[in-house]
Amino acid sequence: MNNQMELIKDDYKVILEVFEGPLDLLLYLIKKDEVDIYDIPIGRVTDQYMEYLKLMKVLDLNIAGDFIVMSATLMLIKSRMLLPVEERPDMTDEEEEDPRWDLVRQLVEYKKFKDAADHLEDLELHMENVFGRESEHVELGAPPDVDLRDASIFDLISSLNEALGRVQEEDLQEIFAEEYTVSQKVTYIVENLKIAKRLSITDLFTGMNSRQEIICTFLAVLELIKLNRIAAVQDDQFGDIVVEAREPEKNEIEAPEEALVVKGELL
Amino acid sequence: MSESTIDVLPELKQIVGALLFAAKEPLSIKRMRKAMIETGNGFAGPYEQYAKATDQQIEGALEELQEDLDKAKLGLGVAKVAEAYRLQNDAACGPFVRALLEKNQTMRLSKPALETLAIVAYRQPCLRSEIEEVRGVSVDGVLRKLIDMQLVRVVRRSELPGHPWLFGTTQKFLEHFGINTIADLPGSQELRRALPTEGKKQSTETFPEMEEELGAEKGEAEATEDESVAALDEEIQSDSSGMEDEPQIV
Amino acid sequence: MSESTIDVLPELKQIVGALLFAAKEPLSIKRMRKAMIETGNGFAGPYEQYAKATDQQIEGALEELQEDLDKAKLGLGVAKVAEAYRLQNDAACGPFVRALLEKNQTMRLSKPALETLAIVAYRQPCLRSEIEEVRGVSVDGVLRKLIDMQLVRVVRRSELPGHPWLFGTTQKFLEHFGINTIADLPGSQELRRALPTEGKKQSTETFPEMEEELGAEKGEAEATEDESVAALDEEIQSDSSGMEDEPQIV
Repeated sequence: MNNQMELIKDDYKVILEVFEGPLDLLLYLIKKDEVDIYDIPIGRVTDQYMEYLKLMKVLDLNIAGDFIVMSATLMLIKSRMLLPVEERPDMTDEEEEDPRWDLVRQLVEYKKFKDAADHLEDLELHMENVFGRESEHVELGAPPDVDLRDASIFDLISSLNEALGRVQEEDLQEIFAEEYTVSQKVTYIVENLKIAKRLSITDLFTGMNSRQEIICTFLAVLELIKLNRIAAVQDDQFGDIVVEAREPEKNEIEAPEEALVVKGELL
Repeated sequence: MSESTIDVLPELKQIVGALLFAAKEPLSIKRMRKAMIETGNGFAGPYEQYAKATDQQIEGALEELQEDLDKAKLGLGVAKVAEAYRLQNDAACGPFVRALLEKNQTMRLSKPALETLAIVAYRQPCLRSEIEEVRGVSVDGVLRKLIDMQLVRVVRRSELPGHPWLFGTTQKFLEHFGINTIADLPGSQELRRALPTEGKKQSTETFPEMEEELGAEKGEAEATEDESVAALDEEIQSDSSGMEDEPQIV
Repeated sequence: MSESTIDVLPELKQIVGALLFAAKEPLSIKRMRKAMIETGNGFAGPYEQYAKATDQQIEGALEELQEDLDKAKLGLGVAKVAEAYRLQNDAACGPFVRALLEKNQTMRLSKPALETLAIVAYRQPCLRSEIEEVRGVSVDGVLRKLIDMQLVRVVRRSELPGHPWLFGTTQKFLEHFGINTIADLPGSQELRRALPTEGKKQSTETFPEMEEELGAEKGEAEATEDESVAALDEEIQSDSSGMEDEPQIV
């Protein structure tokens, strides 16, 4: 696995800023598994967290140190949970001293602000249609950066994780035998999007039996998102992610209605 | 300004409608009252009645205007944003206006930006470290961009070691989201929390309280009722400079 | 996002009202029809009906709007100017509008504020400590107010220990003092000191460049209009020259 990582790094480097933090990832995992936030199965969540973190490292995403700190916290909680109740340090009240409590509190608080942010988003959407006199409109300026409409980086990683899960662990010889590159896959995706317009990520991985090929394909998707050539869209929560070509192509002119509807995201 | 050529004197509602229409930014009731006082004094005669219009009467006229606009379905409405009033088009007509103005590509804030904003909005004035505590990730870049966009501003330095900056939201923030006051945001009681360190001080300086304070001050000023335009000016200035404690300009 | 967030479809009268309200200049019926065609085609579904609106229907909606406005006495009316329509305030309210607009909220800056501004202008991006070095006093309060007044902004953090903020002037600063660029300030060569590390970076982030970028985008958007609209455009011809909305970034 290590060799594989090196291979990819040398080949192509996608640095996508991850603004989402470890709390986002935890909430994502909790929501995905539909577990109770007040009774987190810490072992399972920790394993999943580590799995995502590993993938993010493989992908060379620009992840903050906070992710590492959180993994340590999770491990600590997990180990404390394994201790019999009477052996836990600083024990006074069973309810209060659940090792998970601080984390739960933090998550619940963060969730509240996420909801508040959703409310702001609704307001923003509404205000988009509201103009003052002489089109006085609050302008934020700056062109869109990266278009990750609806789909978060964790959704993307989740799809990669699934694809990798379907493939057998391969021995190293096989990895070196096959020569997949990210640039090759970039071309592959761009060509395919000319025909299909929309491609589901799952379909993109279909028929790929090599972990390296899957990872290269995934990195190509990230690269194209970063270059603003494609957008990742997710229609249902935790549904399949679809990539589609973004506007600027010259041959897209016949669809002005698209322009009305395509929105950029800031930051 | 001497005599007028106008035969029929307009109602307050009409004046308020015309003022909102002509203004380039949201108008406070005081700004409108000032225009009425100046006109009343300038034209004298029957116009003097306008100089005596009270804030309550103007507010009543605004309500009437709003009701009439809603009823008549003219595509317009009155909104209260950042404690001031403005005319705006009905959201339902927005797509057409956007087509006219060619504003199809609208910028939207990303989730991390919205979350950061939400924390600043509820917790202001707050430190960068407080935002990071809630979000669990560094917010340096996001915060800088929000400041560049003038959605967040530096309020002042805290008294903590190193005197880090305290951040708050701006007038533009309220305008961008069409919010009247921070207190109107849902769950603001719950999400706002006193800080242990700066707690005492902060609790007198969060927005709703400050507004109350300002309101109280204003109340006093009105009680003394110095109707001179200069006095109004001072009030308008202190209003428009935002949540400033000192009414003087720099 | 092809679905709209709007539940109730607006009447033609509302649309026409909203369009006149938001427009920067009088609108011809053709301009309004174009906006309806674009929106109708863009949103499709029930919106398609708007693409079929005729000149006669739009004219009818304008008449209705005018009648309703007259009846409701809202201080506004529709006027036909050179074959185009615009909203305007009732003449009877004119004196009040003039009183409102005549008073330009002038900013009077104090001497310390002007000095601080001058230092920021010449030395930007600069640290608070640099300003204090020149002025010999703490500038914390003054600086904060200048930021509130949007004459000074936080540019970014410096790379020095503690990462203190770097300050610079804003677009509004240029507008307020009627300056074209910072380089136009007298003696700027002499007073500005070369910033070897920081200077380079900043020059790629100046606003004119961003505006150019935005301008380029708009050009593309215009090119994507479909035939029928293009035909309408030709008819509208001279109008569209004044249509550009300057991106207002500060």
